Order: sequence, then structure tokens, then C-alpha cells
Amino acid sequence: MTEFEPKIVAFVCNWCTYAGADLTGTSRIKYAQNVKIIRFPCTGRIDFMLLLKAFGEGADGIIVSGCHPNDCHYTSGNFHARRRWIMFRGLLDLLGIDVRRIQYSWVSAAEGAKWADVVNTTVTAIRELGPYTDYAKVANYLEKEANV
Amino acid sequence: MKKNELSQNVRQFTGVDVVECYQCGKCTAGCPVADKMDIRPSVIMRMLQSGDADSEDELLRSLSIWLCLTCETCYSRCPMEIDIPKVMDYLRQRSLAEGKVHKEARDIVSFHKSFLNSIESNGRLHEVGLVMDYKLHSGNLLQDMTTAPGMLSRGKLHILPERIKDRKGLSRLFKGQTKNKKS
Amino acid sequence: MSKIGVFICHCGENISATVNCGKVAEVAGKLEGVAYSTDYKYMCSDPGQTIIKQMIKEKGLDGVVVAACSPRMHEPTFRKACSEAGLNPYLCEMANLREHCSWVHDKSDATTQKAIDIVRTLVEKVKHNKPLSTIKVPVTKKALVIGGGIAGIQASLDIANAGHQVVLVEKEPSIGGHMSQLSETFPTLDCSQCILTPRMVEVAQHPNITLMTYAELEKLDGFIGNFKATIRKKAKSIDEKLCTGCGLCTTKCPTKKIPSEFNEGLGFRTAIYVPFPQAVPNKPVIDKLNCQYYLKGKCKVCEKVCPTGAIRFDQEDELVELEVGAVVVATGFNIMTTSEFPEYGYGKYPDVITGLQFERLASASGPTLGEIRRPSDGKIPEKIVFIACAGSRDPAKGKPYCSKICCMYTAKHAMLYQHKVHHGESYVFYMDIRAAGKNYDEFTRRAIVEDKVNYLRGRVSKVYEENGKLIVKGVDTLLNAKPVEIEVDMVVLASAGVANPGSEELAQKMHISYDAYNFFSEAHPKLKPVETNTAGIYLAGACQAPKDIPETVAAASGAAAKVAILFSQNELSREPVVAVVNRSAPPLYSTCVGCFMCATACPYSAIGEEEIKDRKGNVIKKVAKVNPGLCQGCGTCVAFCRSKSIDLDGYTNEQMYSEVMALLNE
Amino acid sequence: MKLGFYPGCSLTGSSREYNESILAISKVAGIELAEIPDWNCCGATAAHNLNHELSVSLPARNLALAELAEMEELVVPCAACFNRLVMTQRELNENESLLAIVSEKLQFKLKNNIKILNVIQFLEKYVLPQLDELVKKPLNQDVACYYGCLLVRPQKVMKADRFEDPMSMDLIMQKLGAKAIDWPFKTECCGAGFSVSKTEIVGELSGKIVRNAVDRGAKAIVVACPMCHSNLDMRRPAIESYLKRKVDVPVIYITQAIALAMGLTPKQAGLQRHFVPVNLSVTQN
Ligand SMILES: Cc1cc2nc3c(=O)[nH]c(=O)nc-3n(C[C@H](O)[C@H](O)[C@H](O)COP(=O)(O)OP(=O)(O)OC[C@H]3O[C@@H](n4cnc5c(N)ncnc54)[C@H](O)[C@@H]3O)c2cc1C
Ligand SMILES: Cc1cc2nc3c(=O)[nH]c(=O)nc-3n(C[C@H](O)[C@H](O)[C@H](O)COP(=O)(O)OP(=O)(O)OC[C@H]3O[C@@H](n4cnc5c(N)ncnc54)[C@H](O)[C@@H]3O)c2cc1C
Ligand code: SF4
Ligand code: SF4
Ligand code: SF4
Ligand code: SF4
Ligand code: SF4
Ligand code: SF4
Ligand code: SF4
Ligand code: SF4
Repeated sequence: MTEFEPKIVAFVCNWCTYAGADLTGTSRIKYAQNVKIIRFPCTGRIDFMLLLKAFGEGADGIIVSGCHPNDCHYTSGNFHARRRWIMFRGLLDLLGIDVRRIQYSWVSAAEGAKWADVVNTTVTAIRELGPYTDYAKVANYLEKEANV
Repeated sequence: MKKNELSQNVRQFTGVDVVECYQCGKCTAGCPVADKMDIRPSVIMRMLQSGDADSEDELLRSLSIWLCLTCETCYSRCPMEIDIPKVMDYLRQRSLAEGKVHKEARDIVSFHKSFLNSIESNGRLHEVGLVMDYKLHSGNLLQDMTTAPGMLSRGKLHILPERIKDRKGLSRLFKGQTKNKKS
Repeated sequence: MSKIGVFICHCGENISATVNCGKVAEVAGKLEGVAYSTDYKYMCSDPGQTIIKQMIKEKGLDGVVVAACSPRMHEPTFRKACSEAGLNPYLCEMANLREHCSWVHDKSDATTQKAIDIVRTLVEKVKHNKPLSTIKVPVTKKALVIGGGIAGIQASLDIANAGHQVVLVEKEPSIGGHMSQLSETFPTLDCSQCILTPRMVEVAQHPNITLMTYAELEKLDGFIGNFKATIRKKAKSIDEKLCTGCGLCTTKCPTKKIPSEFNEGLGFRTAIYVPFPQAVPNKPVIDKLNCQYYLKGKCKVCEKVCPTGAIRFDQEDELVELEVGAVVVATGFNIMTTSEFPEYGYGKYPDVITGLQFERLASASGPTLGEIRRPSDGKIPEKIVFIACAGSRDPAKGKPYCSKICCMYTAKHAMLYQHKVHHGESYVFYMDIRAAGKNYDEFTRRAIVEDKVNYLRGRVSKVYEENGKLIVKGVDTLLNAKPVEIEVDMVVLASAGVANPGSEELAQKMHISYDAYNFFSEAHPKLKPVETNTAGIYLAGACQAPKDIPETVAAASGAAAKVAILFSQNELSREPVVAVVNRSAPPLYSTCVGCFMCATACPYSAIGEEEIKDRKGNVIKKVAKVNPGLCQGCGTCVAFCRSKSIDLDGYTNEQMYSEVMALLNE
Repeated sequence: MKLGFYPGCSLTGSSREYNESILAISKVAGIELAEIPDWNCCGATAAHNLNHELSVSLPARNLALAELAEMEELVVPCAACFNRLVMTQRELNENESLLAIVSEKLQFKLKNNIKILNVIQFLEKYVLPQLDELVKKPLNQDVACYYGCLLVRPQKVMKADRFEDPMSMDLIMQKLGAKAIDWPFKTECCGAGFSVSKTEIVGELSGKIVRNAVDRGAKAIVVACPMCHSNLDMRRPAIESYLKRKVDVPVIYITQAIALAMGLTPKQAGLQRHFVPVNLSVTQN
């Protein structure tokens, strides 16, 4: 059997983590291929329903990463994201999604090596957790939400 | 020895990566016995880095590794936080295992061995026994004859050893370990 | 059905070495909605851009994906190319195959597959892109310069000479920074004060420069071209208009034993003081923490002697609001103090000093009038040791970096010492001599060859005092690591350059990034060395990393040029990434329910109210409305809106959803 | 109050006076020290130098016995034993496979969470708070507090205050009425385990320490480690032959100093067991 290759989506902010991931590249630091990045202007923009959507579409894990606290390019977007994240955790429990499938981290534009680290540890962690299989449940929930 | 064999082992057994040393010499500068060493701490690091078989052999045969007092001065000041004393521990054990102990260090080794023997037989150190055992091993029969009477009169020496009760438990710890009886 | 063009770049070998670009182009060509797909060696080159332009015209493309490097690198390039070919630039997106794929993975099918996935994701996004037009905002042509060292001085003068208004804010009572403390400067050994003072005076007299000393930035809001800065002018307890700078008060003040900051604690000052004779402005301030009157309610000697009645004990801090279009940060650096070196005595030996203290000793205007005398007893040191890399290149002390200036100033110090104490012996313990600059290596060689400074390669492990001498335990690593013990009269630490205390808070106030050592980060280490990641805020000098004066001045002029470029425009075009509240046909008008969650979340207060009225002018409902001039496009509001009534152009819900879908569904 | 107590071999032999003075002052301070039943030698430098596994398993056995006796805090006056026990605890916490090997040999699953206190930490936590009341005869002396290596290094593990210029003993001595001199040899190595095998090195290293203390006016050297004590006290002939001069500065344990200040007799403090006679002027309150 080939090893389970998790599908991981990274939701990152443009100013810190996206730039940090660019630096990982510029520094030619290698990391696992499982993570693909979607660029947001700010972690504040990230609608957590989108995370659910990703699980509904078959993601096994998610990275949300932006600027360090107090370093937000837009003053406080990352604080809002953080606050919503706390509420969102409750929803995850409700849907039976292991919170460990979501890696919340801060990677600044200067932390190329840290990005590689975040990716690799997440991939290892998700590998251990195994594939996420309950996507129908999430899709169901999202459908119901959409109809409200 | 293969190239870098020793430094790779050092890394494996001590977690110290000698490559991190940038040869600033601060370890040597502060080492209390550097002036007595045949190879000084920073040079030891460099020799490990070089990975050259002759250097590695020379290291294991050096007096330095036995002169190191494990005082940790080097480690506490090393800008790269390299745990030299731990490397020294490893080098000593290798030197002993390969029978490369420096001539002048045999005293030190004998003393340590006698010490362990004393523990193995009693569980606790028996100083009189230790000194006797050491003298037999080192041949330094006259050394330290001056302090013993003083110690006795001050109640600092027990003629008979104190033994612990759980002899079995103790011998389990020594089981499979290299014997220290003969040197 | 869209007609999207996909252009895969090889970046020479940078991408093609690990990604099979031909394969990516081939697969991309088969994606739904893709009308054209190709690969090329250098997409950003002229011929590369020409292919894009040609295909837009030829195939009538309505969307473009350039799969190449990071959009942070070339997005503007390709958007411009599209625009030149008549396609709305915001219909062009970049897929990052280089930084996020080819450079971080080894060559394999999986790497090529990841590249395909990335391209597919962006293709889906582009399908939902809308034509947008750039937003124009006015530019306030006034600059704020924070920090009045040589960097701030140079930047202020350059901007002012370009014809723009400058407000220079300095936290100390005088401008001048560290350069004003230096004795002579490498590599030419010219007197620091002599070259600096004229510029300080010029700043004070320049009609375009407003100087605020004893002042700090309290708050910064807004964005490029339109910042609002609040400055706290600390109470100087002096009416500056009345004070003539006669200095009578400072000579009469009875509180005389306050260690002088300017003299690095090697001399004293009074409670009412001018930090140094050439200070600009040359008017005193009262140090409230040390003044007898503020401490105990008694004294007021200064008030009695002041011929103009300028003393104002009841003066309070003042907050000044400024509108500025650009900010130059020039707050400089500091150095580690001797107390941070346990092995050299935690600062308890008075004759173990820092390089800056040595500068004060060597300075003709310093506490010893330029004679090298040791602080403990004023004796001229016969033997002196300089320790390079003190704290620098020392991960254990948290500073793994090279401070860059200390090799040079240490050579300078040793030289000055030898020039002043002819029979003296000087030693430098060093690890490497880093003297990369014009005439720099020649300078350090001169110290060794002509001035006979003894350079010893090795670090010092310990310095301690015995019988009035300092014992330096070092090593000569070039002599088989021979321990070297030298008995000396004075030890000078070339201690590491560090970020100013408070840098982190300042960066957070301005929303600029800073590195692991609290130095401010440039936008790009090579191509944007004086810009920050926040548009409109620039960096000058040693606040970014330790720098010498030539480098500082070059950076300051660079930052000033950037400000002048910004101010050359009356209006600024901004990315049209702004939020909009939707509109729908009556009777709904908008799905917005007027909860204003968005408004509470917006960090820029960009969201207001709009009343929707019927024909008769009756208010039907209140909905949110975004002021596009204020909106910075963070999208926080979008994530907050439960009814999905507000969306962010460029990153719409639809776009983001389609990206997620595309990414996960191969 | 009852604390676990690990005397170690030295305290039962060559440094009995250290043991006696600790027990004496603990009694005055109302602290009960319960010896680990059937404890064994920590292996000291010998195991450390020759056999890594023994250097861990020997101390580990004591930790296991302490756990069995449900001790939460363990007082370890000998700096060498303290160092070995703390390093062992740390190593076992970091190295799971070693923990497995050692547990197997001990036939005991270590929780490895006992809090180990060296003598200074013990004094600071339990004796210092009551010291003002307990001092009956302040020591009116200039003393040099000597910390040696093992109490302060490696500093990452020992977490000593100001590891190059520690002050904790100095502060205790000041509380006793003494003046702790400022001197630069507080943490220099005395020659440690070379007492028997390379006595001349001990003579040199300890000699430099003693010389500096005396030159700076110390009338006594205060220590908290049996090894330091025996090197500075018992090896005085070697020291004197290195220094080529006679030095009669006594070397006392910090616990002996406390005992004297508490008003106990020199004999109760075990001063008669020293090689260099102790003659401290003790002023009455
Ligand atoms: C010992 C020593 C010797 C040196 N010798 C030489 C030499 O010979 N030749 C050479 O080329 N270079 C030399 N240098 C380097 C030189 O000092 C620096 O290049 C130069 O001072 C950097 O200028 P700056 O304006 O960036 O920073 P600084 O000189 O540090 O000035 C920063 C200014 O900003 C102010 N400030 C800080 N924070 C705030 C705030 N929050 N708000 C408002 N104001 C603030 C400070 O008070 C200060 O006035 C030497 C440096 C040292 C330490
Ligand atoms: C081997 C090597 C490796 C390097 N690696 C790095 C690195 O990794 N990172 C880094 O930051 N820097 C690196 N550099 C340094 C970098 O190349 C220079 O900093 C940079 O090229 C300087 O740019 P420039 O425009 O000043 O000069 P140049 O690149 O030399 O450009 C000068 C231009 O002017 C033209 N020109 C010359 N004379 C005339 C004339 N009379 N009339 C008209 N045109 C003229 C030349 O043809 C040329 O196009 C490296 C340099 C070398 C040699
Ligand atoms: S102090 Fe550390 S870095 Fe320097 S030479 Fe010694 S081991 Fe190497
Ligand atoms: S631990 Fe050994 S090598 Fe290091 S300073 Fe002490 S004696 Fe020297
Ligand atoms: S577009 Fe980007 S990836 Fe392509 S050649 Fe230019 S720099 Fe390289
Ligand atoms: S005496 Fe008055 S006028 Fe003169 S410097 Fe002082 S405050 Fe100014
Ligand atoms: S009032 Fe304060 S500043 Fe004025 S003279 Fe007195 S102490 Fe000095
Ligand atoms: S400039 Fe020289 S002295 Fe300063 S940190 Fe770099 S190498 Fe060391
Ligand atoms: S846009 Fe959304 S969040 Fe804002 S007021 Fe309307 S409904 Fe509320
Ligand atoms: S995107 Fe929304 S929250 Fe962000 S600045 Fe614009 S209006 Fe405010």
C-alpha cells in the first residue's frame, strides 16, 4: 500500500505568510508537497465556512496562517480571525472534526524556515490522524446553513 | 576508521554537532586546565570536524580528555552552546573501550575504576577500600599516606564499609556493564 | 463560456528543472474554459509579454493566468501587459509555480501535479474575476520623519530640498543621534561633530522642516498618502519662545550628579540640561524624574535665575495631530551594555567599557577632553584590550548576526589609542576582521601594520579584576589555541548593535514588520531595501540593522527619494481591492440587514451607513456602505457578515470558493 | 515539615560535619529531614567518566526509592550528588529509550517528577524566612562565598542566579551578620575529582582560589560542596606547596556558619573535624 498522502489547503494572508512562503522558496528550503496555498488579503478575510467547505470537498487538513499578533498589516484583522476561530472550534466539535486537523499558526514574511516547518509538522500530524472521511456530514451541514 | 566516524558517533551519542563550532576558542580560553592539555578543547573540536582518521586516533590517545574536570566552564560560555564536557565523556568512554588511554591518565582511570568497584561491592563509597583498591591498581602505594591518619582522627573514615541492603537491585544495575575489576 | 489563456513560465531552469512545464501547459489547455495554453522560457521578458499580448488579441481572451513566480514579484508586470493589450488588468492572475512549488520540491511527477493543481485553482478564480478599475486617492505632500540621527537628518534635508514639508520628530532633547557622540569616524578619521553639526543647524533653519524634539509618535492611522499621526510632545518645562538658550539655568541647577546619557554615563549633567554643547535646538529641558522641584516641591533655582522667565513648571505634554502622506522611520539602534556580559563582570568593573563609552573618552568634547583615561581612577591606560564580536555572532546571547560596524570601529579605537598613548600597548581579540567597504580593509591593515595594534584571533572567556588590574583570559587560536592571559588597565567591548528598546511597540503602532531581533524589516532584502511592507512607510539607517554612516546616509537619501517620488503625484492609484455592499432589485435593494457587524470589525472605520429611500424620499432601510477611499481591502468585514451582503473585490466569496473547489477536485 | 534527604557518601564519611551541621540547623528550624531508605552512591565523577548508563542508573535508583517513600521534595546537600541527580532527572525526561532501559533495570516505573533541592535552594526556601529570628550570634566576619562548578553549571539546568557571579550564598551570609566580599573566583573550578589522582592540579587550581580570597581580605571561605571543602581544606598542603606560602584561612560549610550564628557550639557544627583549624570570632548580640 502506498502511504496516505493527505490533501491540505493552506489559507494564508498575503502580507506575512504568503511572503514567508515565498521566502521559503527563495531560500530553497524543501518541504512536503501536500500543502497548497490559497492567498487571502488577510486572515481576517477568511470565512471559516470556507474551511468547512474545504473539508466537505475532501481536504484532510487545513493550515490557517497569517501575521503574528500585533503585526497585522491591517491593524487588527488577525485578532478578529483569532476571535472567530475560538467560536469556530465549538462548531468543529459539533461536527466531529478533530481540531488537530486545523493548524493555526503565525508565520511572518521573514520566517521562511518556519513555513517549511509548519507544513512538515502539519503533514506529519495529518498523516497520523489518517484521511478525513466524514465529508458528507459537513456537506450536509453546509447545505442546511445555506438554506437558512 | 572511516572519515568523520568519530564525530558522527559523537553526534549520535551526545547530540552534539561539532560542525557548529566556529573555532572562536572561548572554551580553551576559560578552561582551568587548558595549559596542561596536550590538545586543547577548541582544537579537539576542530580535529573532530576534520574527520581525519589520524586526528581521531590521536584524540582518543590524548591526555586532554582525561584532564578535563567536567567543570562545564567551556559549555557555559560557548557562544554556540556546544556541550564539550559531554563530548569529553564520550571520548573517554571510547578511549577506554578501545584501550587507548594515555599513559599519564592511567591514575585517573584507576581511581575511577576503584571508585566504581567500591560502589559495586557496597552500594556506597567506602573510602578506605577505595584508596586501597586504587593503590593496588595504580601502584601509587605511598601517595596520600599523609592525609589518611588525619581523616581517621577526625572521624572521617570508616574502617568497615557501609553496605546497602538491596544487593540484588544494585547488581542488576551493574549487570552487563563493562567490568572495572582489571585495568 | 470563458476564454482563458494560460502561460506557463520556465524561469530559465528555475521552474522547469523540477516541473515539467510542457505537461502543465498541455493539461491546462484541456481545462474547461481555457482557450489557449503555452509555455515559454522567460514570461516576463519582452518576447514573453509579447506572446501574452498577441494571444489576448488573437484569441480574444477574457482572462489570463500566468503561471510563473510569486505575484509579489511580477503581478504588476503582467497586469500591465494585459492592460496594454486591451484586457482589464484585474482579469489577470498569477499562479505561483516558483516560490511555492519548483523551488521547494524535488523534481517528480508529484511536483508537476502540484503545479497543475495550482494552475487549475487560479484558472477557476479568474473565471470569476470582474473587471475593476484602480482607485484614486489624494496625496498629502508632507512627510513625517521619526528619529533625528544622521539618518533622519539626511532624509529630512533631502525631502525638504525637494520642496516638500517635513516634520522631524526626535525623542531626545536634541537631534544628532549616535553620530553626535562619536569622536572621529572611519575610514577617514574625520571629526564626527565637525561634519554633523552643520547639518543639524541646517535642519533647524530649513523653512520646510518643522523640528519637534522631546517628542514621540503616539499613534499612526490611515494609509499611504493619507496618514494621520499623533505626536506626543513631552513637556520640556520651558517656554521655547522665551528661552534664549543662555544656559544660566543649567549652570545654577543644584542637581548636578545625574549620569549624562550623551556621555554614556562617563560624565554628569544637571536636572535642567542641554545634552551637549552643539545641541539643536540649543535650549534646555527639565528632566522631571530628577528635578528637585518635581521630586520634593522645593528648589526653583532655574526659575529664579532665568533672565527671560522661560521656566514653566506647569507645562504638560501636548498631543499634536498631523496629516502626512509618507513616513520615514529613522530611529536608529543601540548597543549592548556591559551589564549584559556575565563573563566580563556584569558591568561591575568600571574599566570595562563599551565602544560608545570609548568614543566619549576619545572625543575632544568628551568628559576627558579627548584624553584616554580610565573611568575608575582617571589613569591613562598603559595596556588596553579590545574585544570584538562582544555579544555579536553569539547565538547563546541571542544575537547570531554580525553587527557589521564593530570591526571597523574597533580598529579605529585601537588606532586612536595608539595615536594618543604612544607608549601604550593595545590588543584586539577578534574572530574575523570584517572590513568590506571602500578603503576599509586598508584601514584595519593600517592599524596592524603602522600603529602596531596586536591582533589576536580568539575570544575572551573571562575578565576579572585583581589588584587594580583587569585580567583578560583569552586565547590565540592561530597558535594551536594557546591560552593567553593579559593584565591590562582597560577593556573595551565592541558590543553588539541591537534594536532600540521599544522598537517592537513602535513597529506595531505603524503596522510595519520587524525581524526576530526587533530591527525593522524591509519589503525586499535586495530590491526594496528602504521600503517597508506597508506602503508609504520607509526605513532609513540603523533602525533596520546595524549600519555605518555611509550606508545610513545612502539609505536615508534612498528613502527620501522614495518619498519625493510619491509626492511627485497629486493622486495615487490604488489597487481596487475594496469591499462593496451588494445591491439588488427592489423591494430588497440589498441583502444587507443593517446589523453593522462589518462596521465594528473594520479596522479603518471605512464602513458607514446609507439610507435607502423610496421615490418620495422616505427611508426604507439603512444599509452598510463602504468608503472606498478608506477601505484598505483587508476583508475582515466579509468574514463577519452573516447575510453575505458585503464582498471584497479581487477576493470575492465566489472566487475563494471556486479556488477551494478547484484545488480539491482534480 | 518533612522533606526527603539524600546525604550521599561524602556526608557519611569525609564530610560528616556537613551532615551534622545540616541536621543540627534543620532541627533548630523545625524541619525534619527523612533520609531515603537504603540509598546508594550516585556514581559521582567516576561513573560519569567511565560508564554513561551507570551514571544515570545509579542516581535513578535513589530517585526511585524517594518516589517509593512518597517524597515530593528531596534535599541533596552534596553539590556533586545534586548535579548528578538533576542531570539524571533531566536526561531521563528527555530520553525515553534510556528511561525504558533504566526502569527495566530498576524494576520500577519512574514518574521522575520529584523536586530536587540543593543546599542553597533548601536554605532559601525553608531556613531563610525564619533566619532573622534564629540568628543569635551574628558572625562579624569578612567571608568569601565559594560556589564552585556544580551548583551553577550547566546554567541551563541549574538555573543559578547570575551564574558567573552568584549571590545567593552571599545574601545568606549577610543575613548572618557577615560581610561577603566581592571576588572573582566564586565559580572557578577547584580541581574537583582530581583530589587523589592528580593532587598537584588540585593544589594549583584550589591555590589560586584560596590566594584570591585571602588577598581580598576573607577570614573564611564558605562552601556548599563536600568536594570543594576537601580540596580547599584537606588539600591545604598541596595548595601551600603551589603557593609557596602558608595560608591558614579556614573553610567552612554554609550550614556550619548558620549553626554558629544560631548559637550552636563549634562542636555541634562539627568544626573540630576540619584540617585547617577554624577560629572565627563570633560576636554576641
Ligand atoms: C561605538 C561606535 C562607533 C562608531 N563609529 C563609526 C564610525 O567611525 N564611522 C561610521 O561610519 N559609523 C560609525 N558608527 C555607526 C554610526 O553610529 C551609525 O551608522 C549611525 O549612528 C546610524 O545613524 P541613525 O540615524 O540610523 O541612528 P542613530 O544614530 O541611532 O539615531 C537615531 C535617532 O532616533 C532617535 N529615536 C530613537 N527612537 C525614537 C523614537 N521612538 N521616536 C523618536 N526618535 C527616536 C534617537 O534618539 C536618535 O537621535 C559607530 C557606532 C558605534 C556604536
Ligand atoms: C560572481 C558574483 C556573484 C555575485 N553574487 C551576488 C549575490 O548573490 N547577491 C548580491 O546581492 N550581489 C551579488 N553580486 C554583486 C552584484 O552583481 C552587484 O551588486 C550588481 O551587479 C551591481 O549592479 P550595478 O548596476 O551597479 O553594476 P553592473 O551590474 O556592473 O551594471 C553596470 C552596467 O553598466 C554598463 N556600462 C558600463 N560602462 C558603461 C558605459 N561607459 N556606458 C554605458 N553603459 C556602461 C554595463 O554594461 C552594465 O550593464 C555578485 C557579483 C559577482 C561578481
Ligand atoms: S567556545 Fe564553542 S564555538 Fe568556540 S571554539 Fe569552543 S566549542 Fe567552538
Ligand atoms: S569541562 Fe573540561 S574542557 Fe571544559 S572547561 Fe572544564 S576542564 Fe576544560
Ligand atoms: S516571470 Fe517570474 S518565473 Fe518567469 S522568468 Fe520572469 S521572474 Fe522567472
Ligand atoms: S536661563 Fe532661561 S533663557 Fe537661559 S537657557 Fe535657561 S531657560 Fe533658557
Ligand atoms: S527646579 Fe529642578 S531643574 Fe530647576 S534648578 Fe532646581 S533641580 Fe534644577
Ligand atoms: S563587525 Fe566584526 S566585530 Fe562586529 S560582529 Fe562582525 S565580525 Fe564581529
Ligand atoms: S453588510 Fe453584512 S455585516 Fe454589514 S451591516 Fe450589512 S448585513 Fe450587517
Ligand atoms: S475590507 Fe472591509 S473591513 Fe477591511 S478595510 Fe475595507 S471595509 Fe474595512
